[in-house]
Amino acid sequence: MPAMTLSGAVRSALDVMLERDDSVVVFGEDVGYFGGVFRCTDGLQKKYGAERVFDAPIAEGGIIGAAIGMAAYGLRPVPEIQFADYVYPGLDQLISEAARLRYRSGAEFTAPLTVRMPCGGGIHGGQTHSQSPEGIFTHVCGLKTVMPSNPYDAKGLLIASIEDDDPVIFLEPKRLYTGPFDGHHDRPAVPWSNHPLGEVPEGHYQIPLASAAVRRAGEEVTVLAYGTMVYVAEAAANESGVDAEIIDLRTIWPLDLDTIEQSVRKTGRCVIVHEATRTSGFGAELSASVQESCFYHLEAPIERVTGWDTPYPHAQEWDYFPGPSRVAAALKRVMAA
Amino acid sequence: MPAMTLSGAVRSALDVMLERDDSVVVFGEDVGYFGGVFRCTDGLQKKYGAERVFDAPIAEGGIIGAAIGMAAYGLRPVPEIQFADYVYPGLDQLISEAARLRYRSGAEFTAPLTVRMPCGGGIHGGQTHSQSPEGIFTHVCGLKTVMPSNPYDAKGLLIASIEDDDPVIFLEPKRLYTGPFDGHHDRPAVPWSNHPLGEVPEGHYQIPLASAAVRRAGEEVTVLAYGTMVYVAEAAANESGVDAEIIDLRTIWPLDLDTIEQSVRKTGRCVIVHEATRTSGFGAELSASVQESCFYHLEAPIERVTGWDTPYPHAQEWDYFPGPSRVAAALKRVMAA
Amino acid sequence: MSEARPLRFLVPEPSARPGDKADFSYLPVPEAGSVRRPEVDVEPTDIRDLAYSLIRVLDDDGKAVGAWNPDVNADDLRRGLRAMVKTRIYDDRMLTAQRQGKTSFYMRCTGEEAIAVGQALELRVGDMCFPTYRQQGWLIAREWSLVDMMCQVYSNEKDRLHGRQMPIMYSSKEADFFSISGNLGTQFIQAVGWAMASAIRGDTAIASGFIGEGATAEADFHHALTFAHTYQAPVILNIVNNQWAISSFQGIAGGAGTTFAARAVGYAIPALRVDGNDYLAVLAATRWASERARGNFGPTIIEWVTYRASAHSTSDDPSRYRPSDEWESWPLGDPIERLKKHLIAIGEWSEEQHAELQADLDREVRAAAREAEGYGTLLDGRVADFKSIFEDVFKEMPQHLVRQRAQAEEAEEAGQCRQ
Amino acid sequence: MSEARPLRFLVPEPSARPGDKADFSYLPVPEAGSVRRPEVDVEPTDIRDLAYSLIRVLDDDGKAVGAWNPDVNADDLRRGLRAMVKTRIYDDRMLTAQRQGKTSFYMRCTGEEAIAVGQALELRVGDMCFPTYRQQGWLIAREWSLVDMMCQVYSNEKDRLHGRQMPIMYSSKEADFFSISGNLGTQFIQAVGWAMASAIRGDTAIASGFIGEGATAEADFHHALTFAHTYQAPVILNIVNNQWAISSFQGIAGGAGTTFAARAVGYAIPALRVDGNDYLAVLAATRWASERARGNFGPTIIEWVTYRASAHSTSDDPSRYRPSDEWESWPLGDPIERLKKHLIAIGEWSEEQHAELQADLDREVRAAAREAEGYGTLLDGRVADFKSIFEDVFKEMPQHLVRQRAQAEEAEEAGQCRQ
Ligand SMILES: Cc1ncc(C[n+]2csc(CCOP(=O)(O)OP(=O)(O)O)c2C)c(N)n1
Ligand SMILES: Cc1ncc(C[n+]2csc(CCOP(=O)(O)OP(=O)(O)O)c2C)c(N)n1
Ligand SMILES: [Mg+2]
Ligand SMILES: [Mg+2]
Repeated sequence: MPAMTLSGAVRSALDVMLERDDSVVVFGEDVGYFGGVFRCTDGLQKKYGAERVFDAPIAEGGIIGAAIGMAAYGLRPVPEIQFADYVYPGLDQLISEAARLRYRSGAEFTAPLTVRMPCGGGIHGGQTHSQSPEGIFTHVCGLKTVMPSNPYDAKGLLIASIEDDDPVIFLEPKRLYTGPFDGHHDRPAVPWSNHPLGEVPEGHYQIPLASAAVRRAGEEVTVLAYGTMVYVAEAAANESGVDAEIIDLRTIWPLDLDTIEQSVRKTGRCVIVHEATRTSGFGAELSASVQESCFYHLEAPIERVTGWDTPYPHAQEWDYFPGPSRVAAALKRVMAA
Repeated sequence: MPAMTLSGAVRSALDVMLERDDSVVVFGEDVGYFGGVFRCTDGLQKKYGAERVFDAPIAEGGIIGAAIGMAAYGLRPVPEIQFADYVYPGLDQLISEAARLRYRSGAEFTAPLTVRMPCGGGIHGGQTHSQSPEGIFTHVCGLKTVMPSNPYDAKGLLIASIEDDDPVIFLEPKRLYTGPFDGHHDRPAVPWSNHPLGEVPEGHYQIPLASAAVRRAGEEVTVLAYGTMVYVAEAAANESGVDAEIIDLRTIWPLDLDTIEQSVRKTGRCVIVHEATRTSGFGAELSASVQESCFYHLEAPIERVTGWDTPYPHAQEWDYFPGPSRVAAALKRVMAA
Repeated sequence: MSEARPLRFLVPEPSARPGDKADFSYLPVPEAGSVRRPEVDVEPTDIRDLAYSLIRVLDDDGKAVGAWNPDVNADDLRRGLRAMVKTRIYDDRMLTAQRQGKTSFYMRCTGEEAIAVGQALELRVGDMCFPTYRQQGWLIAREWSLVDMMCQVYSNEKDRLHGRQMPIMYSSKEADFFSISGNLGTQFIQAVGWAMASAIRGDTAIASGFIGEGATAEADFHHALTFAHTYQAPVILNIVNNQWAISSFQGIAGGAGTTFAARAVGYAIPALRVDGNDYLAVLAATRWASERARGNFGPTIIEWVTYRASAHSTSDDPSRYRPSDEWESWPLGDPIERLKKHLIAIGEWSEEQHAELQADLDREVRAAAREAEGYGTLLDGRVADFKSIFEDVFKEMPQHLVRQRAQAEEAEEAGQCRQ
Repeated sequence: MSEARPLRFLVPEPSARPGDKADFSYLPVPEAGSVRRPEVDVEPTDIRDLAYSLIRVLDDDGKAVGAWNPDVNADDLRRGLRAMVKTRIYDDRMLTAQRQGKTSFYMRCTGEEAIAVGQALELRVGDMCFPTYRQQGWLIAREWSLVDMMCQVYSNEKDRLHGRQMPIMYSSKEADFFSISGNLGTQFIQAVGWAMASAIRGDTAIASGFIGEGATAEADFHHALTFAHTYQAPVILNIVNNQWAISSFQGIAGGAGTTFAARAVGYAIPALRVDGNDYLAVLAATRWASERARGNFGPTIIEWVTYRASAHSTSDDPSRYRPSDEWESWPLGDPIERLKKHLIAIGEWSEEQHAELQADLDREVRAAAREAEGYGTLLDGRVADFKSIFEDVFKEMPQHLVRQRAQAEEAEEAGQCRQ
């Protein structure tokens, strides 16, 4: 199987879907001739024509609103929001329209769109190129929210999202586009070609939504993570010597609660890691859900290791980023508890 | 002291602040000559002139964006969003601008605006006149979020919010505008004039932000609620016979965690009630925070009683609304646990 | 440079308030037939003046005059008249039902019937309407079942939307009528996206989006115009300027010293400004715009000048903010009266026939209401089963909703619901 | 009615792509001095044509001609020239610094210097600029400290923004320069709100908002025009049309067959379309718009026609999407060269003086850079203390942030930060 980067895997998924389904269209700011600021649509306009892959005006609300109209017509639009930090002008169309259309029309009209957007920090993007807004989407009934952590999942999950008949928010951790990243920014970057999950089939395949993956089996603590934090958690486990079981959610909502419950019932401990700000982030829902379903198995408080409740700073990026040593410390704390 | 409705108390707070501070301006859709669809600005344009109290175009993004510019100039704008369900077009200006301005400018520019909006159901408003989006605001660092449950608090909290130097989201439970409501929609409505907290001073006073109030002292369970749910919780406690301590958060964020901790350490049990959809609602943060700080005092799982994860239905409003019997059942469950 | 003078803040005020006499002097009304009719392939830049004129076909004597006079046979005109009258009777009946507590809310389109009715009859089956809550005339003109509409208003057991939506938030794919949103403006850019999709597929259907003059201030309006122009989408963008947005007059939406049609000029989208109470003008302007769209000449904006004769909704009381005599002083008259007068003038209609038509339709509407009420109303509580509120959030119900529905059922059995 | 033909979907393409020769035939350039100059109290409706013309003062021989020729003395012109040259040298220096890894990111305004510089010098102290990231010329024209700007770019210990913001996101209340946002468009409606506030208070300061032609598609643009018109706000709304928005040309933003100035027409806001590379035209148009605002005649829109000579940012590679010879074939030339030529033509400047000026400024900029680097760069990691990231989220730090800062300090002491 060929080695692909995560951006390459995204591109491959779009390529496969544009090829097999006429109703798939890809558009957004700079995605057409140029191929996207992260190259995720590179060459697709040339291959499928400007009717299928095209540039959009700089109006996230317009992009999503137009995509909803296209979806209502019967297409499967895959709009790109250039950075997740810029999705807010499109939130009204996502919350009030895409997420509600099936419900309010008694399923007469639906909005099968997949909104792609890079998220997360680690590239010195400052507060407007580093955000992780997944928590907001999970509060909106009618939306599904997905965040892959590797090229293999990225392709399979993106294909599953595009083929899903409901609106899906597809978040791509931009720091992972070119290689896995465990938070050790001072060490040389590793490419995907050295990573087993960097091997990606050329053709069509799905990773089903709402199914998590156990990345590392362990007995002592369950770590819930997604995106970049999966690698941070792995590094933390290795460096702390704590025998952690690391679950990569892959689909953030709907949640694969069964996999989580099984693990926490076994370990009796749970640490939740995300890059987004702490308060009312998705970690809060995870903590509440685990507490509700595993209360009598818990031997220590559930901990959250997250970004601080501040904007994502530019120069102090690595003070903000929840790195392996902060996660390792949490692992040791829950073991000591 | 005169009896006031909650809408009257809001109006009185605006009146007091327009009177004592030239920099206060009030505007929004239908708030000027007409006095607001819920009458909260009735007569204020006549009293203070159209320069201070005026109608705005139907553009929530424009209303909040303009308010930020006014605030940066040195005014204290108090824009109204006609229904909280319509705040989404303004979220980009709230999240990316109002909440970030002080931080990103090193405190050179600030945005002391107070955005008022009616929230919650109970008036057959269906999915676009019933929402409670407070959870989203609490995930945005830089915003404060307030929701009063009675006329006395409404006036004191609104004055405190307007005088606060940071942006405040001020949510008004529309079902409480005319009287307290405990969810027994089939019983005759009670007016505020019969309620002690319907007595409101004419003049200026503050209820400090970030301070909760214990509405009902109790020993067995701590109930965390705000807005309409405070009365639902009271009814549930009385009807279930469970000796619940009911805490009215008043300010949702920043949170008065001390008051909550004290109570939960005492009762060892906690039920959280809100009207918003469950997943990633503010109840998730409350559950996570209480679990983190009171883990060793908890004798039963923390429960959340909330709106279902569906849009707010029109005809089945009372199936959706978390009423006293659903809350009472939860109280009994945690006591039985 | 001039010395610094203090700045002034201006808030526009309507020409009249309660107590004043109605004053429409701000609205010049040109002669019927006085506006030229360009070819449909005209360059937008050559017809900027049409954004400031007012296309009218019916003159004061009920004669159809000028280049915009569509040749429509009398049967089609009677069909339009019938739909308009039926719409008005339907509205009045539903208002009464709301007063009787049979539903929670209602909105009439009184005085604006010609616009939605004319467009529904002029456009083709398969073209999609993206309406606001004031285009019920489209459904009625398309002979959509009144009973079905009423069941939605009553949120009863036969409501296809299962009582989820507020009254009047209709949805009918079969009648080419997109699901109405409670959020203003959102449908406008969606209409453009739908039209883009039709063009992308090389199909033939076009879209027609509606928005009120007040809601043109929303972002979606700007997005619709930008996208429609950039991609030359086959869409008709209708602005219904009924002078009021709840309590705020069209000047608050930015109408002072300009027109809403003129918003299109800067985007190089051709704009027509049309007498919305002139049924023939509605047909003619719609035909011109639809031929442009079908001929790949791109989008058209139409501002329909009309007046909201009734209250904004059953929650509104216009006597608080506008003169009571505005409707009777409205210079463009009543669309039903004007079409009736025209048909009589050309010898195709009579007062007797009209009275008969009204009586027939009144019977039809009452019969429909009786049938619909037979399926329940909000008053008698015969609404969709509460478990249905968990359906259609997603296509397949995810685990968390299955769990929540089960909890709701338990609560139901334990008598913990609805109290 | 015409039979149903398949619809076509159109996506606009620029006149030239890499490999092609640059082609600006879409941009007609009228003679300098050919556009009339109306009185500042003119009715917007009487000058709609100005939205489609191009106001130019400097002709090809560097002579200042026509009604828009502002009488500016040579000292003021030299002041402008100096600021423009300084801006360009500053940009080049910072680009080099970024290449050297001393900062993470940089954006130049090469070719667009006249606009921000001219406006900064024409408007009054106390008027507020709501900039995009391409108005650094304003700060330099206002003699703001280069060292202070560089410290922001380097995110070093002296950065007044404490390293929180990406490079070039300046903020300087003292220089009447509003905090730059990373989110496009938001400042445009804020500028209107600020101007409304000044009018509400009866003060005298006006606002000047900037936006790129690409970002005019955002909602904030529509809101700005709607609110500015409705309340007649004393604001200048500047659209900098530099032909490109990263990789998308102005046609994607909806510029085909129209102008961005023309967007104002429908809102009854007077619009000027101006040669943005003509320093004298910048002064003249700004003066006209500011006199309107100060005289309570309301807002003005100005489209500045210019060209983005450099890459969008240090993250961009224009050779992927546009011809390499566009800048040299740009019909409106280089603003610095044109002002220099004019000053020489009127005998107020010489090649020698210019060379000297460049050398002086080069020394000044290098000296500033040395000083700024002395306070640290992103490379040597001498940035604001990490604890400062918890400040200014709110005026007073709430409990949860006090707790989080304490946790961060513990982590720091335990060596758990930055890894
Ligand atoms: C986004 C949003 N903001 C506000 C409202 C509340 N609202 C409902 S109708 C209305 C007035 C609309 O006026 P207009 O667009 O002129 O339409 P008309 O009612 O006159 O047909 C308002 C403000 C809403 N439904 N949605
Ligand atoms: C809301 C938002 N969407 C997208 C972006 C990403 N972005 C940054 S600059 C830019 C292009 C802007 O072009 P234009 O407005 O013409 O300004 P210019 O760069 O040409 O000066 C884009 C798309 C952003 N910063 N904010
Ligand atoms: Mg209206
Ligand atoms: Mg540009």
